[in-house]
Amino acid sequence: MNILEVENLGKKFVLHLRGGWHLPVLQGVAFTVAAGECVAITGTSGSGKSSLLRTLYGNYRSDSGTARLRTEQGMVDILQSSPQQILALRRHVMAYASQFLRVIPRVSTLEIVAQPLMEQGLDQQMAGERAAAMLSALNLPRHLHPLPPATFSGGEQQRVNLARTFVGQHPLVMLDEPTASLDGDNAAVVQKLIMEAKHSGRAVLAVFHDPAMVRQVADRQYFIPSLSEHSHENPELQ
Amino acid sequence: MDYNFAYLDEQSKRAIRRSLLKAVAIPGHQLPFASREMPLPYGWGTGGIQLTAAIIGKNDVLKVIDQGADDTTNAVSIRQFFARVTGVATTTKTVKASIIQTRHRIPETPLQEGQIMVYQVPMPEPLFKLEPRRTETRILHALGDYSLMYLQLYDHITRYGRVAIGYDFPVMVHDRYLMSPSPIPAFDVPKMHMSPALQIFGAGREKQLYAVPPYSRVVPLAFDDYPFAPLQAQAPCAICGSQHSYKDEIILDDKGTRQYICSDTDYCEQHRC
Amino acid sequence: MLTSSSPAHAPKPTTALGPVLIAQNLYFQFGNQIVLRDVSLEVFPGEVLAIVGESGSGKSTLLNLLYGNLTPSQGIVQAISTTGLQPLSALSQQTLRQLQRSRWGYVCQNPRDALRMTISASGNIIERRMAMGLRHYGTLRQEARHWLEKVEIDPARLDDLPETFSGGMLQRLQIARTLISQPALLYLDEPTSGLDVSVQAALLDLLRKLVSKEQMAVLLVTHDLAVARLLAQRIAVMRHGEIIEAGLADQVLDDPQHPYTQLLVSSVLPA
Amino acid sequence: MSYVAVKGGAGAIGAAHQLIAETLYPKDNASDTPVDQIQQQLDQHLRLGIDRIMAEASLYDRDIAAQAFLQAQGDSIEAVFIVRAYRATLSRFLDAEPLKLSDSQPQRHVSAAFKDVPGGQQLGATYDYSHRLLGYFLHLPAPQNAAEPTTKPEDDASETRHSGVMQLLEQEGLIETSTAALTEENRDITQIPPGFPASRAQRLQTLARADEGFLLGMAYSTQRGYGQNHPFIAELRQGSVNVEITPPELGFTICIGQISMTECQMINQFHGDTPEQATFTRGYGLVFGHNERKAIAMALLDRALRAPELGEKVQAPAQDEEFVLSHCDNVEATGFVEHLKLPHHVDFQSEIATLRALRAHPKKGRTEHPDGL
Repeated sequence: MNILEVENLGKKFVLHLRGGWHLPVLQGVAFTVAAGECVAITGTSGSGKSSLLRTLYGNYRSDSGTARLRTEQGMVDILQSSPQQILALRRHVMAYASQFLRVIPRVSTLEIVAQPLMEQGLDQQMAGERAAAMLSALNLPRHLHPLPPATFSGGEQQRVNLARTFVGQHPLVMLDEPTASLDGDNAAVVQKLIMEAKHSGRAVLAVFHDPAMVRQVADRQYFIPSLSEHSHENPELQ
Repeated sequence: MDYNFAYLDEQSKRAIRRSLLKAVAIPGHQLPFASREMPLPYGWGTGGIQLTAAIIGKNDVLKVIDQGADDTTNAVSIRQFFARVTGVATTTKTVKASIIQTRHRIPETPLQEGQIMVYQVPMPEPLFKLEPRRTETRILHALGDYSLMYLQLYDHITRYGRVAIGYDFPVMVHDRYLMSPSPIPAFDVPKMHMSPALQIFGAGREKQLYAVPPYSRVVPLAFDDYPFAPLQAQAPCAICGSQHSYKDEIILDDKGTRQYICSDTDYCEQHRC
Repeated sequence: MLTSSSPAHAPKPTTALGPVLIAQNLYFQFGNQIVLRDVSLEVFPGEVLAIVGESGSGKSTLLNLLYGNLTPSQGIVQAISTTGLQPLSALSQQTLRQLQRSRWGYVCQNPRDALRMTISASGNIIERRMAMGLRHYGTLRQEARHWLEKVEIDPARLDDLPETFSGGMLQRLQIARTLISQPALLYLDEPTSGLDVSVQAALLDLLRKLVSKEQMAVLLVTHDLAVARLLAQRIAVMRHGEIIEAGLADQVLDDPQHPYTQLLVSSVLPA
Repeated sequence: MSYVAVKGGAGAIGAAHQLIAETLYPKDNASDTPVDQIQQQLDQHLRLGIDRIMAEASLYDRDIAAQAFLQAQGDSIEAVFIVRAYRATLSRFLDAEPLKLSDSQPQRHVSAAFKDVPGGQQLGATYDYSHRLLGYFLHLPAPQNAAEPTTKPEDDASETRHSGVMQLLEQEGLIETSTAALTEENRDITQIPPGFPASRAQRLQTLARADEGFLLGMAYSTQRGYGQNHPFIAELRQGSVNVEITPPELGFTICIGQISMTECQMINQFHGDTPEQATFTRGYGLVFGHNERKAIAMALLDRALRAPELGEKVQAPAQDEEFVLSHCDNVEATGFVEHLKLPHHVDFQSEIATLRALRAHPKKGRTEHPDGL
């Protein structure tokens, strides 16, 4: 059963501040991710791996193609969804961890991680307990939970980010270089989290900077096709 | 000079009666009326006088009080005016009067069906100290938004421990309109509630009138845990000994010796043994 | 915990709730000048919609139209009132005012314009509750104290006059005074722009918490993209009286499409 | 000694009135002049005072005004009050036709905006250029040519009527066209009370009978920055004008007399969003009798009060219609201010009782309340 079906996805930037320069990023992207499966996205540097995740999460707009996501109401095309629908998908169906945690000033770590659960309707206490457990599993000691993560190290921040992404048990989890700033022990925890997600029937789509990670957790790889020279020269014909 | 019965011409009186009918139909709601210049100054009861002039007939018996008394200067002046321009009988006895024009008091003797109380009103707008603009207060009345007044009561309790309004205590009429009872002491306000008499209010300078029909609910504003609690002098009347009337405080000598006597002179006379 | 195989929590039907406010094809003209041109938007329960733009872009006029203070020259504003979705133009002044004073809230840039400066802080807070019919002094005091705490003001200041408060505290007081009626729709007009940066951050955090807790729909007008990013789920960008771009807040800020939005985003100093 | 509460008002009132009567009409050293002659002399010698009473009482009757002036011992507000009370008893028969002021024979006609105007500048009787020296007019040099009158000779009466300065500006499109149509609702503010916002017709009626001193002060404030005003007098005209009525049973217009009026047409600052739309704006003043000060003040205030209509921000007291119109009437004002002389002992007693109660139980609310404040 496919959780995500992407077809012919294309994305370009038009940089108006640079005289309307067209910068294609993705073209003809097509793959699927099934339940219980981890698909690793690979490609050369600058091939648009991060942009692909962002587009699927609704953070970037796309220019063509479809990306159908399985929901309780059936398959929903993310690329055609309204902002309200995307927010609902983010609440219940898809989670995403960027490479860097975007912190909200003054908000405690525990609150940040509990927030997705509360948005799903859990009460504050239940959400707090689950968030604390998730943080502890990612080796963030309890005395850090009440502190805002702004002052944390890069690795600690990344683990807060991952805790927030995994805690909501979303059917689709998207990870952008989740272990880039983690040491070996913590990378192993992430590996474990991914395996557990797979076992519980959830789908994982990830960009890994570490080829070993791909071998250990990914069931398949999807290599992003390179952009044709043609499209570089005349993006309007796409 | 020859004046029409009750001074005003018939057309003017009819216009006031028409406004009064409307006022009776909307208890507590202020209505504008074409207030005429009267031969008494604005602020001295021209509203009450015009209302009395509009409703008085040859068979009426008129009582006029000011501060509860029939013989204070302004009461005398107004009574003389009506005696001159109508020739109707006047009285000082509350029970005998069919129309009682008053400034600042309600008689102690309970009013009866068929009697009409005419109140002289200086400021008909109960919110004017909190919001001087009539354009704005009119909207607040239309919306029934009286939180401004409640805010004042709240502030009083917080500051003083009680609602510190001694006279002109704001009342709700028929659960709809906030109304000024005119500057009667808070002590008198309960007499308005479910009164068998018709109560009409005239403000000549402000060109507004309003009414409380017989047997209407007139409820002073209060909080559930700070109920309406009017004050009165503890001492009995030095003349008639009444414990239950509203008293004037009289300074007797240079040392400041005080004596309390009934403000309602008619009531005091009735109670003397 | 990690091995929890419990199914994903049942999605709450938040998206099924209709909008609390709909504006369709609004135009507003002042004299010969068209201040707003063909503006349409919807606001849903539980979301913050930020209207961003530079001063003079028409965003404040738009907010006034959506609040019913101004009437559009063309177009229609509909809002959920006690009788369901209704055009504002069809509401009596009385109904509109009741809507504004109970189901809606409006926090303006300068708290002095909204507060009663001669009435105690607690009196300011509980005014709406009295307007709603609460007549118990003790309960009013408790609610005033509760909301003072909620907006992080020392309850010892309960009976102080607003005049003695700092700018940030005044804004908190205005927020408490507004939110006490638990409005379904909140209008925020540049709520933090008169404040120091550090005070601003604390206030934004407070607003974010209150708004997400109460499931309010919020219309936020701001010229500050950082404020919009922090509070809003959706952003509409205004320029010359038109909405030139609208979408998910992070999408509009991270992948702006319109040349003007790109300029606006690129001119923000990095945090 | 001990005080006695004052009762028995009837006697005191009677005595008080007797005191005034004795001052007004002393019986012992009775002057030879009968009362009606004094009144005539008043009208003759204190013309402007009579004019003012008629204007503020809004009743044009020189005899009644003089009678009131005398009865009031020269207190003009008291006199206005007496005339107003008399006015309230008068029946209205008919509305006069609109006064044709531009057709009037001006005794004075001044424009500050143009050096010369249709109809010519006519100085007339004015204190404007007199030296304010006691006895000044007693010692005027004789006119150089006694045969030539000091006022400009009247032009040929059959000459076609002059168009006013305002009409000329209107023809050029430089000034807004005049508005202010009368409706049944705003016909007479003394019969139908105006509410707020008032129509311009209601405003002008209220200002025309307003206290001169109040108008003067408010108008002055607009010139000092409280409410923008950049005025020029287009025409200030004082003269007699025919009062005409059209009785329905006759079906044609007849003249029933002449009254003296002062009119001020004021030009004010531009208004309008575009250069094509920009025009001067109007302010208007019209007063019974000869009273240029009030006519000018009224025109300034009329313009200031048009702020909302012209899209200006209401910031100054003079622009605030409710403030100006609610407080400009001297009969209303004097009544309410002076009513403080009336006994208030009942309400004062309740104030005393309240204050005593407060002081006896300080801050009960804070200390005793369950929330511990």
